[in-house]
Amino acid sequence: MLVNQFLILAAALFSLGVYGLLVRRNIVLILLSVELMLNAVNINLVAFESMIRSADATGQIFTIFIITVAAAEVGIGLAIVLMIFRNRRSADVSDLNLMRW
Amino acid sequence: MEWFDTWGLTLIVFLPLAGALLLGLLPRDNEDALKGTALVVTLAAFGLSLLMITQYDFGGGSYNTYQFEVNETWIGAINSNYHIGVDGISLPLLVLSTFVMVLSVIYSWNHWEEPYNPKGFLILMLILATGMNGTFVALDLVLFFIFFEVVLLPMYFMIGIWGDRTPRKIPGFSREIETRLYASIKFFLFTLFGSAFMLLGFLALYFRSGEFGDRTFDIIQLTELGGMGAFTGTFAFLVFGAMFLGFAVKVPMWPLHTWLPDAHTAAPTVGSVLLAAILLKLGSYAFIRISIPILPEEAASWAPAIAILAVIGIIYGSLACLAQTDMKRLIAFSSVGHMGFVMLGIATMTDIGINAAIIGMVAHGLITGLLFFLAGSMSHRYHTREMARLGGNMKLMPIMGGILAFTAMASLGLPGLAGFWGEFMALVGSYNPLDGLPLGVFRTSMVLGAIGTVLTAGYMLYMLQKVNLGEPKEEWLDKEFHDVDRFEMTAWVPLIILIVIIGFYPRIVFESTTDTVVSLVDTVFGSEITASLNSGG
Amino acid sequence: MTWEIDYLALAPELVIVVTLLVVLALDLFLTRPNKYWTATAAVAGTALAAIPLVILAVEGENVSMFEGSYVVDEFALVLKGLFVVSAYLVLLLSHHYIESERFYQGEYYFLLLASVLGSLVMASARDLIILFIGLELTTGPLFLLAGWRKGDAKSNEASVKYFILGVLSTAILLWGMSMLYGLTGEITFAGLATATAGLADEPAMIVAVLFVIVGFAFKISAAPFHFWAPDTYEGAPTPVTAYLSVNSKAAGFVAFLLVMYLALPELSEIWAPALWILAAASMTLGNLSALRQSNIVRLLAYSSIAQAGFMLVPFAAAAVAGTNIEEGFSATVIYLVIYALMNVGAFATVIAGANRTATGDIDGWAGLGKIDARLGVLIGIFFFSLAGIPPLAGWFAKFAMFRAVILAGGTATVVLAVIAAVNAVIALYYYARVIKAVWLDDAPAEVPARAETPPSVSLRLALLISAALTIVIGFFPAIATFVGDASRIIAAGG
Amino acid sequence: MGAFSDLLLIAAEEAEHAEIHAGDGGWWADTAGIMLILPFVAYLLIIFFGKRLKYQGGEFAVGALAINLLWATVLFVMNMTGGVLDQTTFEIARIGSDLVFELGWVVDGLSIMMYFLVNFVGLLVFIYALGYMEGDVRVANFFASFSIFAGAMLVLVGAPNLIQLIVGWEGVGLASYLLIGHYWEDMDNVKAGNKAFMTNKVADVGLILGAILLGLAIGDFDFGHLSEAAVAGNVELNAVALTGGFLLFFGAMGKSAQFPLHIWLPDAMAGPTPVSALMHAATMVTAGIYLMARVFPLFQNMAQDARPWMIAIGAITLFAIGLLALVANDIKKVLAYSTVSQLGYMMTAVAAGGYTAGLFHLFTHAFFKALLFLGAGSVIHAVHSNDMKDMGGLRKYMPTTYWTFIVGSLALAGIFPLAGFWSKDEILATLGHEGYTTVMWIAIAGAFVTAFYMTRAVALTFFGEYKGHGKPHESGKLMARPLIGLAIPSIFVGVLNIPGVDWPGIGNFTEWLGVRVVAMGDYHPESVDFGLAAVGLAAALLGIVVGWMIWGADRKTQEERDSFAVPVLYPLLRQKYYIDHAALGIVGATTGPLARFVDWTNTYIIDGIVNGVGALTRGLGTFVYGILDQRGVDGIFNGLSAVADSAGSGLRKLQTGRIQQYAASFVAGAIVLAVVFVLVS
Repeated sequence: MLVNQFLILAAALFSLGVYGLLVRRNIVLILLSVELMLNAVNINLVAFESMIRSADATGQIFTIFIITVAAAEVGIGLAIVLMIFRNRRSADVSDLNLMRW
Repeated sequence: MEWFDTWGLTLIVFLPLAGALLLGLLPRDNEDALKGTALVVTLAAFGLSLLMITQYDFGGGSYNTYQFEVNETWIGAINSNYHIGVDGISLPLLVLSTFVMVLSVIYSWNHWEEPYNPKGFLILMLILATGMNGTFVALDLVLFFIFFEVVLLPMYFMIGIWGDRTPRKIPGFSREIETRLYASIKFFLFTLFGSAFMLLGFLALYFRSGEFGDRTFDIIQLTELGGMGAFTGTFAFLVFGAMFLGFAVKVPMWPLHTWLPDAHTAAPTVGSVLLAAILLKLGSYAFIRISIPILPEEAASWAPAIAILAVIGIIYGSLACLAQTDMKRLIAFSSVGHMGFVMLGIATMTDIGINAAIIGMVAHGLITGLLFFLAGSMSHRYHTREMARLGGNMKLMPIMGGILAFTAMASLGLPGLAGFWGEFMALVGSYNPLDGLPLGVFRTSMVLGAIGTVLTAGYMLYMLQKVNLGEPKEEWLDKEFHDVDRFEMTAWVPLIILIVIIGFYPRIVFESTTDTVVSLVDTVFGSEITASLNSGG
Repeated sequence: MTWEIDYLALAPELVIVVTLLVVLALDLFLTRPNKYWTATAAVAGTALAAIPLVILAVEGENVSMFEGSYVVDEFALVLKGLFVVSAYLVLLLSHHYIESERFYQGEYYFLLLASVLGSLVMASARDLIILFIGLELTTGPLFLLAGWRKGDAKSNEASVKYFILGVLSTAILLWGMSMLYGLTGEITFAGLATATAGLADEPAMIVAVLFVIVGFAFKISAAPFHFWAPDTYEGAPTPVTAYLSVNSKAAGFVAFLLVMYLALPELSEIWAPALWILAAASMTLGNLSALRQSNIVRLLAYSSIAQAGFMLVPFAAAAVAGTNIEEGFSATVIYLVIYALMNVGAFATVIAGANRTATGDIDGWAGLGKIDARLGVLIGIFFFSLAGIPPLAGWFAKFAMFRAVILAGGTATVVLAVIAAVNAVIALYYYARVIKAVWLDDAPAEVPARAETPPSVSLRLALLISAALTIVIGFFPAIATFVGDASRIIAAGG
Repeated sequence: MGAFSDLLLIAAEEAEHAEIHAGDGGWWADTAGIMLILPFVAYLLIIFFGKRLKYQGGEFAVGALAINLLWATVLFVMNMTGGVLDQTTFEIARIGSDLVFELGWVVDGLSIMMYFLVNFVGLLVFIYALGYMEGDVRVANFFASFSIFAGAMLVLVGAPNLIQLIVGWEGVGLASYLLIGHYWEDMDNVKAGNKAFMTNKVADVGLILGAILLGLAIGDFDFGHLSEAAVAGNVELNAVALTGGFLLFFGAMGKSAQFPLHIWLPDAMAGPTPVSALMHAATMVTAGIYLMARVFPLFQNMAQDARPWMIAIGAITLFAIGLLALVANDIKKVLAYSTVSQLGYMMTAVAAGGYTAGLFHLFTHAFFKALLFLGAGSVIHAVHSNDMKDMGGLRKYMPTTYWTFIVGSLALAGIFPLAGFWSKDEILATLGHEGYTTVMWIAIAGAFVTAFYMTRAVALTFFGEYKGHGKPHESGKLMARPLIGLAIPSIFVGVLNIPGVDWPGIGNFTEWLGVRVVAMGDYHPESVDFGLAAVGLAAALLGIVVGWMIWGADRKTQEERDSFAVPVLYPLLRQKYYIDHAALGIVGATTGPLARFVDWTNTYIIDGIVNGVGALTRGLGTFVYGILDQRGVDGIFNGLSAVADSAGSGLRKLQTGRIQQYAASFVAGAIVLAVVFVLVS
């Protein structure tokens, strides 16, 4: 069973997500990066599960929960995006820096 | 008097606090009610403490036995109890505290500093009273710590709100800041710094006591353990050092004294009176009540250092006085010197020295308290404390001047007045310190201390000359000065009388302290300690 | 297998669920002027939730459900009690604030209650999934609430920052959890506790644990993962800030401690030093930064970072020393409880003060004590309590902390104790700055605006309750210690 | 009753071999303490009711001393006839078992003599003062302070132990301070008062330390026990006797104005003349001598080695300071220097073992020196000036003053058969017998000087023609009567102690003074040494003759006055040997700068550190918040992007909003932690 490849994939995805989160200016894209990271985690879990084969498929269960929550997160995120867009007609995070000391 | 044995002490401690709450409910503008309540409450506490004297069994008994003891569980989880009681050492100080509090209330009857707010001021005074009384009777380290700290807040606000508003250039600060602001936070931070370490020391004791049974904060039990030599070595050294920081700041001992002149100078009259009369005693009292009995060996080995610091304090304080131009600041520095004598007495670790310390505390409380009353009333009338501008006070206000002269004489330790005994007996004690302590150090301290008395006389006469004597300056000639008013009289005369009585009949203090102190010294400095000292050198 | 569910044990959560449904429903039917009923419902519901808690506490038997993944024991009850009480207080604050600011009320209370529900779940969670759910349930709604002042750019920014960093931390946390699962095949704490034995040197395990820690460090805003806190606190509506700094922080702490203490005791050599670092860094950074704040909310933000550090100290110290760990645990919990109470109070005074002076600037509060003595006294109580000055509750928190540290012993802990002591003194300085402004400084010549609108009943009530608790606990710390006992019990049991 | 019983015991057994015949004085002795209290009662009465009365409360003062004098006289007579030895004490403090403080009064030959002296001279001076101070400022305060003095002085001489002695000692010091500064509007007077107080305070260090040493050695501070221990050769006492003796002597030097601590006394003349008469001539300044006599057994049996030094000091004082009187123009200063010089005689005598001789001179001196001062006072009262330049020819205007002044001067000069002659002669005899021949000759020379400057004073004051303003007139009865009252004893008291003469029934002064708990074992001549007496008398007469030759001619101008001056000596004398300058110079040069330095350290060093720490913390705050917490994140990324730009890589995109910087630091933190931990483990 080749778990490691999956893990590497997941790690790669995760890093990509991080990178995107760090360099993207558009909030929507940032949200997507987050999705990437969460899904990387999912891959992790599934891969492990396939290795461990626990009695009640804990890994999958966990994954399902994460997917659900992720959806919710994105929902929230989009709501925020809308709010911001309403206020300033842009979804660019780089000009969100009023509160610097 | 069944009820009194159980409730008396608690009442003395918490009546003022109750009074404070009551005042909180009273309307702000109904002044007479406010003052009246405050007076009644403080009088009640004082009366109870007098009653306590009558009920107290001066038969003494051995050290570490207390009367009017109350011992109830307080914080079960850490085995800390509401444990209070008095013995010969704390009784005089407790009475002093309640007594001065009454006088302060009387005095403040018609002396309110700006901003005008009797309600707030009285409430703070009463809280302060609870803190001070409590500290003198607490027999549980945590309880002691609480009371010890409770005095912080009221004093901070007294200084900060009603304090001296003249801006001062303080080295280290870019712009000038008002004395009160600087002084109040300085006072606060200094004390907190000290008590943080003090608390660490207490906790260390607490855990170490666990090795001999239940962990305890109980001073009585810890004293017994200390007597058995439970706390020794590096541990004891560190613990003593930690507590030393806490207490020495309060005393204050050189070089931790610098908060004192500022706080005193800035504080409103009653504030500095209470500060001088009682707050300073908390530290030295703690040395006698906690440091020495619980860590006798350590105390003995620290003694020379304490003596040296004390003497430096005496000389240093007196010299600093000579350089002052501000009357109140001069008096403040004089406290450094006088408390130096107290600490010198304690450092000798002998019954004579410790008795000297106690009567020194009482005397200093009465005398310096009175001095600050006077300083306050005078700056109330002159609107300045600059001695260069004063002068000829005897002509403008003969009675005030007379009382000032009297108090100055008392303060410079004139025999026949209260101040003498503390200084003299401290010197007596330091001629023959505890067996095994380095004679050289202590006898040198004795000589230097004696020289210190000369300096004391020097600055007191200097003050009288500047303030009381000579022709009044032109700026005052056309002004109307009303001499001592009746509230001031009522507040001061008892002090004067007491100063004279103690001066000629110190027994009224010693009657209470002697036996306790003697047995304290006998019990904690048993032969083995002196032996170890002698061997260890 | 059979799932027997003890509904009484779940009653608090259920009550909250019902309440938030009710709120939602009411919000649909009520017309704008009557929206305040939603608030009333929310407050009442939260109060109701306390009843089953009391009953359970009196019964005092531990209920364990779902194969021990969901436990209702004394410890859980104590914390749930804390969450409910503080939530109750925050709701009282909100009532006034939200109404005066003309916000959507129904949704507000709905989301807040959801978050409360999440924190309740966390207190009982004994496996990673439930913990994760609880965590998300707690924080998710707050992302929105932080931006509740929609029109205000600052508020928007607050919510964005909180959101992005929040999800980031969640992701990291999850990554760590997934690794844990992968390496052990367990998700229940009990299971992990046994399965992780001897894995301390596994690099992957180290990374996993650290990622988990980082995830939690965000929730409790411990340095260096605190950057979001000041901005979010400043931008968010003050009641929400209060909730952030009390409930969500407390919830995060609980989860954090539970995971470390129940799930990964075997790996303490990994996380203990990390906690040590977090504690030291948070105290120092938080305090020193707080010295420089001119905005009172921002000051409280940094103060809460520093306080988080203080809270970590006993647990970290004990863990590093490896002795008396349950003492450290209980001390931390005691600190947590006391901190929650006084901090809510502090924020209540902030709301009242801002309401009085129409500004959040410390200098703007000059002379407030002379304009409104009562408020001034309250400010004094809460801020000095935060500074740990006897006889206010704060002293006992600090006391318990030092006690635990000294008990732990050892060099590393002594160093930590000294750092803590120094920080305690520094902290006094900036807390005193607020008091100084309020009491010592003179009021500006012109009377501040809105000085005439008196604080609403609910706000008064909140102030009264928290002040009373702060003082009473200060005089009778025994009240707080039973919390410690409770946590000691779980420590023993776990 | 304290240590009374065992004291009597000692007295009894001493009586065996030292012929001390003593009764216990009965009721009078037991109630003698009233003398110590009445003046203080008077004080209170004066400050509360004084202002209402004619003499501003002087009545109370006089009344108190009058009653006192009754006791004093009765006891004096009893002591003459039978000897009185009694001590009454009560405990005021007890520290454990090892330290007891007592107050009370001792009644023995020495103290009775002092009681009598203080009350008798005191009463006369008080009466005089009633007249002298009439219409002056703050008369009530004056009499109040004066009463304090009387009380404190009696406390001092009645002291059964060192503690009470110290109490009285400082008490009289206080009174002296108050009275010297009576006219405190003038800063000079205030400074004079301070000078007196401070000089004495310095000396008191010796007294206090000495008291501690000796007291702790014998276990209490009781004089009786001290003498007893000294006689019995107590070992512990012996160990500290010399040091203790020196310390006590140092204390005595201050009060009794011994060189070089005499500087305060001349300035003390700033006080009203009655004060100078009673305190700074007759009684207070003799306290030092009294102390030396009190502890005489210590020096007699143990601390003999201290004696040469004491004698040396005394000799210098009696001669060198006497010379200063030659050049003073202020009549009171003349008398002041004379007093110092006479105190030198007493000290020398006591130090040389002449217990009786010294005290007898103290006794006689009190009368005639008080007389002289009062005379001077009456003159000053008449001419409104202290300066003899403004006087002259007064014998015509004020005969009583003149004659009494003459009597006083002759007595002081030691002319047969006046009081001074006998006492001075006995001192010379003692010095001779004890083998201090040089000192004896110095003393004789001193007698010459004494006669010389008194002649000068008399000449300048009463002879020649009046140079002052207005028309001087004799003082009123209140002032004149006391002069006579003092003149009579000045003439006759000398005969009380003619060596070898025992007056029927009362014996002589020596015996009276011998009534102590232990025998003094001092030397007192058994018969008159006519040769020595002749020499002393000759010296005095010579002094008068020379003085008259120089001053008999009425010199009006300063030049004339100075014309006789010895070139070197004269300026030296005018500058009082520069001692005052030196003393003030030293004090000024040390204390002031030291004080300022200490204050400076307080503000800039100690507080500097405190504030420094504060400033440092605040600075740290600024740094941590401003740089690390807020800008740091930027900084890192700006740096990174700079790198990135140069590298032209995609990292340029990192230059983004704040949120992502937070996030980045977040991730960075996590990664760093992870790496570190993995590496560490």
